[in-house]
Amino acid sequence: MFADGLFIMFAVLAVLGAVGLVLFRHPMNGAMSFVVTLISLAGLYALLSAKLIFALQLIVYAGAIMSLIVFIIMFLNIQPDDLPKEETKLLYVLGGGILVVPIGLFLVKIVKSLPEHSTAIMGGNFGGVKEVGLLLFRDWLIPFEIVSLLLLVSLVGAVILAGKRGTTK
Amino acid sequence: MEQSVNYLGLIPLFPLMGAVLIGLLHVFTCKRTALPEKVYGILACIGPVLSFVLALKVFVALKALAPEARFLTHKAFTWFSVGDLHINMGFLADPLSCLMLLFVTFIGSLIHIYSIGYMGGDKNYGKFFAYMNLFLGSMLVLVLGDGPVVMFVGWEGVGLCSYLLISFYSEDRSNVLAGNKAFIVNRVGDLGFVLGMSFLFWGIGGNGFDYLSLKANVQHLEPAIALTVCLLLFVGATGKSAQIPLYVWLPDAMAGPTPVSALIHAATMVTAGVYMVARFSFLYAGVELAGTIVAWVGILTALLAAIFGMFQDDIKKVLAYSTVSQLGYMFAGVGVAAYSAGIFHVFTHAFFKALLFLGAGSVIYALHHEQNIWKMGGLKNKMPKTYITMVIGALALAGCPPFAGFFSKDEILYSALATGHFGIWAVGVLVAGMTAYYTFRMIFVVFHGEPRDQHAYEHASEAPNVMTVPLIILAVGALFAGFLNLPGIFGGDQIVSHWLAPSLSEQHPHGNLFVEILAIGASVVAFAIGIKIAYGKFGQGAPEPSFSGFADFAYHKFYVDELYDRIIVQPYKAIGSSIWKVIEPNVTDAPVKGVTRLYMVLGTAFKVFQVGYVRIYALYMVLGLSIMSLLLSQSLN
Amino acid sequence: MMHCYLYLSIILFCLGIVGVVARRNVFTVFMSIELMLNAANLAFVTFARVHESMDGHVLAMMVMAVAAAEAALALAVVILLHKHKGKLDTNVFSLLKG
Amino acid sequence: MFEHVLSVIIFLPIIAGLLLLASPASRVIARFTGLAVSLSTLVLSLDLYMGFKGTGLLECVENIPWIESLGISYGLGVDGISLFILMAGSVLLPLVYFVFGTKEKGYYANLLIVQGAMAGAVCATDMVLFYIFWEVMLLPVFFMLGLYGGPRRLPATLKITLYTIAGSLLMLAAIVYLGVSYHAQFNEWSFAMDKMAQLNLTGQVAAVAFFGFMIAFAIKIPLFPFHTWLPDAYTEAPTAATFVLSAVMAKIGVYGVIRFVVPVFDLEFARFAILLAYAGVIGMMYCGFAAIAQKDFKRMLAFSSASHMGVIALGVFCMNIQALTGSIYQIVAHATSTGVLFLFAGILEERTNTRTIDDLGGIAAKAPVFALYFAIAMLASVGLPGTSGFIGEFMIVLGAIKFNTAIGVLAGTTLIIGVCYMLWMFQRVFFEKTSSRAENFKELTLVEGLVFLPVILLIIVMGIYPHPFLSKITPSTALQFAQPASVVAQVPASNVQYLGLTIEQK
Repeated sequence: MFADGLFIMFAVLAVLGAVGLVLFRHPMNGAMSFVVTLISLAGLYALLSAKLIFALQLIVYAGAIMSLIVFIIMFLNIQPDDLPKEETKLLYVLGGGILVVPIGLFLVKIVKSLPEHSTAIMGGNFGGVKEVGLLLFRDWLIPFEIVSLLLLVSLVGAVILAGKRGTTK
Repeated sequence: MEQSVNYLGLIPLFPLMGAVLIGLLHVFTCKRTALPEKVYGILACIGPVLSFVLALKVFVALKALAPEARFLTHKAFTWFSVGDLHINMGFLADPLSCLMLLFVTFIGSLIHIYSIGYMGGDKNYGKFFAYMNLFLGSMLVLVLGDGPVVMFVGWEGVGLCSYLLISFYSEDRSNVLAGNKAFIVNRVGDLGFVLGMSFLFWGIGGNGFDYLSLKANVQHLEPAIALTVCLLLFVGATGKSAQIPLYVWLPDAMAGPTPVSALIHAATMVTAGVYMVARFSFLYAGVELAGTIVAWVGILTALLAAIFGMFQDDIKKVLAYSTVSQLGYMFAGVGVAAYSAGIFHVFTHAFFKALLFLGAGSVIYALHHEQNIWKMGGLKNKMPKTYITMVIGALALAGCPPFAGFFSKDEILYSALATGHFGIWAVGVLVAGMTAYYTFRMIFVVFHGEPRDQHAYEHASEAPNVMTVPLIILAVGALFAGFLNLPGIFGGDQIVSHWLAPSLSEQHPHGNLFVEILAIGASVVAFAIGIKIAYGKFGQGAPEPSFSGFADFAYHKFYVDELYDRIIVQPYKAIGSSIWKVIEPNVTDAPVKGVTRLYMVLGTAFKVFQVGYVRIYALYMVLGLSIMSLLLSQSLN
Repeated sequence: MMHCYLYLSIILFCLGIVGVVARRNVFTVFMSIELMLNAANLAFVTFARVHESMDGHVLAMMVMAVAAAEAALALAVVILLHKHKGKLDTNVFSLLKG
Repeated sequence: MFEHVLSVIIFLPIIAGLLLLASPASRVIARFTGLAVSLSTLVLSLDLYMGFKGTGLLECVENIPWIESLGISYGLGVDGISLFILMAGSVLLPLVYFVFGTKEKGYYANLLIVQGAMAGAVCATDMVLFYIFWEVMLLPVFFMLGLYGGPRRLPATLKITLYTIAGSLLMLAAIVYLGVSYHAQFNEWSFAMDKMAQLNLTGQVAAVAFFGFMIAFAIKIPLFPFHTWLPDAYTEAPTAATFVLSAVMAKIGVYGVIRFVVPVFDLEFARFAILLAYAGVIGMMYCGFAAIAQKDFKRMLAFSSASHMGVIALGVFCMNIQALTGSIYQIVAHATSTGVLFLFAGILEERTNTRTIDDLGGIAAKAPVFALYFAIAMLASVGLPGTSGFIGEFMIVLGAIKFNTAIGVLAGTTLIIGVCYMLWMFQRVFFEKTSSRAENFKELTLVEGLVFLPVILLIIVMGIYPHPFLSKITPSTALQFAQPASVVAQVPASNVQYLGLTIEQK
């Protein structure tokens, strides 16, 4: 019951955060509300016995990536005038909402067709660093290396892109 | 078969080889130092003479055979053979082809010799003889071919040579146009020939497509097919032999050198149509309607050409129309099933018409290529040999007894009368009178009276011997060839008819003496009237007349050329250019252009969706995803 | 309970889509994409729990790595765009307009 | 003749061409490589020809499984029909290297590739392989036309490429349909041509597939009304490409009809033959009429080529052995005559810098050998007896008369139509007064004269003594009519009457 309560709390927080992300005008507000979603998700991961992912979600996502985003937002020193004037935002949100309804319903239908399963917290080492690490270096080695390469490439790319000078008119 | 001999193929081969040899020599030397003319002259005469010798050998060999089995064959090789179509490159010599063979090689040789003199000094001397030899070879293939397809080789070959020789002086556009006209008109006829052959093949050709097999199977041919074949083949003949409606090329063909006119457009090639009809006599004999049509077309051509001939002022055009006219007689002859009479007229005509042309050539040569008779006159003193020989030719042409033309023409008219074709006979007699008129009009204007062009007259002189000797030989032929087929009424026994009988499916009409005398009498009277009028008008010299009314109409050949131009040539060109300029881009190509235009339209239409905003592209994606979801959720459950 | 997690994942994913489609602010669009990635991650982890196999965790890690790489590049691009146009509006860029 | 001679004939030029493209060879080297390769191909082909037995069946068969799961194999072989198209390519293509000696490297390389691809298309016995070669064949033409063509080459290039590819795609669909039907009927995959003949195809879909093939081939031939790409492409293409297109590639369209359409779709073919025959005849007349209106001699020859192709195609549609054999013979004859005429046109164009008929004149006086050669090729093209053009034309007309009288009569008019524009052109270009442009016209050089001589002699020999050639063709054409009894049995009697069909029973 306690776990269910936690789930409901995190779920509500996550959805609220996401709604905030979509609706807030200033990206800074959006980012803050998105952080709420990320942290709630981390809680959900914990409830799903994914210990490592829980930690990574907090450290990498909510920590590193989001701080990067927030940093850039602040770095650009965005004034309200810089922001696009989205007078028809709500209209678009409504339209988008209507568009995604079939998608959502379709997914829901699929989920419904799956058998229900308990997600009670598992004991033992499931989702621990060691187990995931072993799996990662045993079965997923090549994808792992490829991802590392991808990170390297994006690093170089980011440096080159952002480091360009004097191309402004 | 014991009648298979191996030298028939050589007869056309000699001139053909000569043509190749002379042609190559000419082509490779004409841009450098030209070979002496003598080389060409001698080389050119070897082939025809050898062929003539072999023709004599054939004649002797045939003579030795029994009349009903009088034929020799020579299968050189299988030409082509597909399914039940078997065509051999085979040759057949029977009395009919032997007769043609003899006079073609004989006259051909003479004209070659004559040309040595006439063509002297021409820069394309070698080319001329190459063409002439090629012509002779093709003509011999035509005559000797053992089936319609081999005949067609010669048939087209002579057409080609005719084209080449008409446009011989190719720098002048009108000559080349005349050549084109000849070739194209001949091709129209050839279409008939090819179609006729095709129908004949599908009728009875499966068991062998040569004359002997065809003759043996002719009774299996359905009458309707037989009529079709006969008429189609006759279309071929009208092209080659210049009959209505395809006669228009022959007068223009006089643009070629005069020996060419003599050899090709008078003596040999143009008679190929008559020869062909006689060849297919087994076919025509069975279809009376076809024969009647042939006869009427022939006699009407004779009449028309005679009318034109009376008003021409070019010496060669007069002769050309007389040729057309005489060819009409021949067709009238073969049309009324008097094949031997028709062929006999071919034979005699070859002599006197070649003679007249060569004589005319000699006149033209003397006057430095002046052809208008109204610029000549009084030449009989200057050129006695030419004068005398030409008069002999003219008498023969006009049908004066006892010259060659009289017997042959009379034979045709008699046959027409005896088989009950009174209309043809009547027109024929009328034409005989007109023939006498225009022939002697020409003779009187050219040779009698006062010289009209003093300057030219003074420079005129008799042609060299190499030219006059052939004239004399031909004159002898024109005088005496008629006696070869002397009818019974004059105590002869119709040697030629009897000789030809095995080749032809003809029944000699048994007319009575009265009919025979009537025919002869009418011919003679017509001749006499014609010559009388001619003498009355032109005997003492006459000024150049100016034509009006009907004469003017006839002088312009009833505007037939213009009519053809208006209703065939111009529409043809118009169709061509309208296809190219209007139909091709707007109709045929329209679907293709339409497709391209459709792509343009679609592209412009879809461009609307390319708004350029990332968000909208994402929207499209979501839209698609959404629609897919909708569809997919239908299938779920 | 599994269904609830998955429903949550679907809801977050759909909200992400709406964010991408409806907003013109570059940052919001970018973060909406991140939101969709996270929704997917949640599904991965849920299935990992359900099947008691940790492959889902590995995949989630990879998604995070990709997200990080994406963030690095995307932000670099955003900076460039801001330099060029001084705006954060996606509608400023419409070079693909036909 | 060794085992894989066909593969060598096909791939030697292709590989040589690709190597040339990849290497930095100079023009001279490119030309001599091309010459050497095409001459060695010629030698191989002659060897093949000498060893050809003329049984009517496929000879020199090579069959290597390729994509086994779909039953696609690398199958090659020649019979009397394909042999002559193969030979036409092998014999005629070396001429180009002699005559046009100063072209770019790519010119020669593409020429080599197209030669190999055409040989491949002709020899392939597997439909998929055929399709591959069929498409490859187009690429070099695309490049030659687009790179080395005349001033208005780009639209022409686009048109020919898109047009033919559109047709090819239809054919691809039809090939796939055949493969699938074969699988459905015999429960195994195969695209081998001879197996397709056993297929029992009926109904609408079969008719659609039939037209898929027919349209592809009709575009290539080109059959009226699919010929509209031709005038521009033939005119703007460099001479060698025009030569390749007219002398060989167009023939492969006809070959495709004989090889793929007739055996497989016998019922549909019998049903629509009359329609196709009319298309052939109308195309012949239409293009013949259009030819007379041309001012550009290359375009005129293009129309003349299209006109003759109409007759050749007609021979195939007449469904009797004379017409079919005539058609194949005419293919070779037309390749030698019209192909050579296009080469001569190229020479004329190079030496006078004009393609306008009215600008020329009097060339016969300047270059008698050239005029003689041209005249012989021209006479063959108008079907004069004694030249190669007559035999085929005669047999086609003969067969057409049997098939349908009206078509036969119309087909005969080719005798007249052809001669009209040819003589008209010959008169303007070779006769009359020498024009200023022709004043310095150079006679063929000794090498050129000697190189053309065999072809000119071939034209004459093929007209006078065609039997050796025909005896290799007829067994194969006879086989084509080995099974029409079933056709006769299956076509409803009323249909036969209605369409005026007469099918050869032999």
